[in-house]
Amino acid sequence: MSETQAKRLGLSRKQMAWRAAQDLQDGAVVNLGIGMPELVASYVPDGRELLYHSENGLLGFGPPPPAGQEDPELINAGKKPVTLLPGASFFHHADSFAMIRGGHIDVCILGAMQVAANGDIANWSTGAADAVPAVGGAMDLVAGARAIWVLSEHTTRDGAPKLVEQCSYPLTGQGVVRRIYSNLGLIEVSETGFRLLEIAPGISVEELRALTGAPLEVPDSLPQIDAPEL
Amino acid sequence: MSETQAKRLGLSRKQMAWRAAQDLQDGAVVNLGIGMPELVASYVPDGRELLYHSENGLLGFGPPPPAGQEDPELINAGKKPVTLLPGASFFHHADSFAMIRGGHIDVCILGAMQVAANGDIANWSTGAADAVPAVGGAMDLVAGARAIWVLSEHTTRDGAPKLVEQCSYPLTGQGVVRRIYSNLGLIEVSETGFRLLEIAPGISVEELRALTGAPLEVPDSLPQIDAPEL
Amino acid sequence: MINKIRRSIPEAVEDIKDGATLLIGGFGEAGSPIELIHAVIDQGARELTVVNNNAGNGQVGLAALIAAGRVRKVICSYPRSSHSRVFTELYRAGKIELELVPQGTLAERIRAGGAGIPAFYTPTSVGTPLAEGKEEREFDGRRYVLERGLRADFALVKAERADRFGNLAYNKVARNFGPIMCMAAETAIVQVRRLVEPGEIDPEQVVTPGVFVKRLVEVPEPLVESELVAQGASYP
Amino acid sequence: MINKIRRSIPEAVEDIKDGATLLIGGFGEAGSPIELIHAVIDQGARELTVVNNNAGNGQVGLAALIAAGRVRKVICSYPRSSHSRVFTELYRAGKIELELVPQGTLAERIRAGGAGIPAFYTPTSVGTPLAEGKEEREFDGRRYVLERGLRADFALVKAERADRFGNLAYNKVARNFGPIMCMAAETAIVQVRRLVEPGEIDPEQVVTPGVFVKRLVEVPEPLVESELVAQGASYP
Repeated sequence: MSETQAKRLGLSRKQMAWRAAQDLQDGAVVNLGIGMPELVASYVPDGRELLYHSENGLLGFGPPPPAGQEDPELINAGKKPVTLLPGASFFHHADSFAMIRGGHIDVCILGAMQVAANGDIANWSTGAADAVPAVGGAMDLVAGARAIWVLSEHTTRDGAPKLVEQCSYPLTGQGVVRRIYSNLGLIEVSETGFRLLEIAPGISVEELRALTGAPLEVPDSLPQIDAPEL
Repeated sequence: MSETQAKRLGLSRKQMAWRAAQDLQDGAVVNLGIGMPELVASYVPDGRELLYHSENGLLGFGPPPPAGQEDPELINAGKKPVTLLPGASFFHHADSFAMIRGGHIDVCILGAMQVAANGDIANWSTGAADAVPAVGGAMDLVAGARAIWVLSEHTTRDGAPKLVEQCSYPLTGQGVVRRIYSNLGLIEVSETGFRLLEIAPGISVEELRALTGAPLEVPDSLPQIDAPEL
Repeated sequence: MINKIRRSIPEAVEDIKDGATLLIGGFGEAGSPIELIHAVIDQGARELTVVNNNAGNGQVGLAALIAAGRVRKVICSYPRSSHSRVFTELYRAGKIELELVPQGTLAERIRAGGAGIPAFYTPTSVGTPLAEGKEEREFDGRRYVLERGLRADFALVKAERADRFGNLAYNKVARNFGPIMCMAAETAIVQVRRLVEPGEIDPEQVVTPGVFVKRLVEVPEPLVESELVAQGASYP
Repeated sequence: MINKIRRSIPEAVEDIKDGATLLIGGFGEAGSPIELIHAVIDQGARELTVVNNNAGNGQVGLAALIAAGRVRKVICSYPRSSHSRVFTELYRAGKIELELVPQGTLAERIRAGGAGIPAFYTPTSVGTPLAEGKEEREFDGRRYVLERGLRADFALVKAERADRFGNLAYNKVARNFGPIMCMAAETAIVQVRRLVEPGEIDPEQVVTPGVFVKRLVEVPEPLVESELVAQGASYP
């Protein structure tokens, strides 16, 4: 076992994306954040039809085109080439964010630097003095989408908890996160704080608590995430 | 001479529309209010191309269609059938009023019940207790168009002045009217009040003053309106 | 699979409850979803608040809904009907409430509601009776009034073409309030002249993206309101 | 006759003065009016305020304008450039000002500017550092911040087709900020791939009605920013 493998606890990145994908209902309008959340689209169960929204004015896009068939004017918010599915539509930026802010996006899945027990999220800035601040559409998405799910490693690369009592980084939004899909488990943000819904294989509740920076409610019956090898 | 003809002073309705039409510049984007203002389109000098805007989401329409070719889904704000000219466009109601409110309409020509010396206009309600109030787009037009011109008889049917010190009817907008094209003359609303720019044939300045409910500045050199027989 | 198509008009409106707020499309007869309105009359919901530019014509469509006593309040810019005394009589009798809103403010309030904007400032109506009781504020030396976004339980809208995703294209000025009303309703119900396969409406030409539409019903040959009014027809 | 077509790119931008505010279309390279931007570099205007979602890529287009020292201030949501250190270096050196605005707020501010709305409330950024110093207010139990409409002297926009009236159709996601930027500028200048006769763009398919556009210039084969960046090209 290599050192990298040894360090990784719980689910792989693909398995995390797979777990989140299982909860996307047929017909959902979904915005997937740049990075790991984009993987989710690959693992939606057969038979479910989702509509993917991109902030730059596109609804109903599909997977990337084959190499050589990219169109620089058909890209997603991550500026990566995509394809069109039947039923797609284009619209301008104000309409695109009217969709977001007006509550017309069912689920938005985002990465995060920190999530607090009250649902606060920080995912745009470390607040470092020399960094050029950049926010993009993150604050609009967390304020507007009907449900905000976070897809993130449970801890930072240094092992510090990302699930915390209170965010130390500048906030993206207050009290908005509903669920966290981490490599260690599926956590709900409830009225009273973090609540573990499912746990990754090979992890104990005690280990998970030790890697979580805020109290974690654990139900008596705790299902284990049964992800395929990915 | 019939009694009706005897009562009419100055310009005919068509001549009034003709006079206003002479001042519409080539390329102007124009909104014509329901009623007499609609006549203006017929008298625009040859060689000038205007774009007509209608509140219900239409730009670039032309004259009414021949009888029998009306389309109930191609009407103007007065709910009368129109035709499309090349270069026309359709848009929704919020975009249509964004054009108006955002200052993208060069000239709006409206009827009025009263215009005050400070540019206030009243043209939507008598304030009568039993009347059902109805405003339509009048308040948006006077607040948004770059220039508001009034096309109106100089007095009411009873002979009362429509150009007044202060409107007694409920206002449509404050300080918005720039010009009044009446049957008796062309009046500018200046910083200091009404200012006569041109006078209709067969009227004296004294007669005009007597029919005007506020002071009227009259320049030393006063052109007479030289309208064709209409 | 996403399929917003309902089998019948009654099914499309069956859950409109007493006291609901309805955005009803149309400017005059253009874009008026007359079949959907008649289905609401059949369906029986009462105490409705209706948002429309006008107050109906003759004794069909919106005028018939008002005449049937189903409407508690009308929010509109121009409640003068052609060939109809229905609204006027109820209003004078104090049996229907009116919130009069300038047309552009009405459109902007609906668009704001659909865009998640709770309130905005507008120059329209400043210094007039329609600004009374409203907050006024100056920006860069000009006066504005504060207006609130407007949302509703349902929208009833008429469009020309739709696919099963709810993507819409309209016909000429029948577009009017349709796109913004679909945005501002919890449940936008759209009658369309023609259902088409996904992709048949060019993605560049979709006017209302399907995300704003919840239900579709095909009405291939909708009634023409002005013809009904000319015939003196009434509903039911 | 209405004819907004200019004979050359330099002529289309010749009156942009020092200190002007420019709305520049594009999201990444899609919709970036690269030829118009290069013409502004040639033309020499300084102390510009530029509104764009990003801060340019490589050393062409917007990044080149910034590198040329012509931009005093950038208003944008995401000033991280790909393959470009231009903005970052000037920013760290205190030589360029940044107003960071959430992307949806930026779009809504531009749309409001174009629609005559001086200010609106939005839930975006509430409780975050980007809400600091902004008026906060509650509506129906939820908190919102006040944001101002944004207008500019000029817009530089790229579109696909146009007629002499200025009616525009766009290509795919290159549409992005184009329609709202045309609305919000005193003078919208548009480079189009193809000029067509009036009527060739179906009135139902006009995305930007000509009333929002002041000048057009045909650029049949615009440069592709990502290719230039990959080549390491720089302008001038």
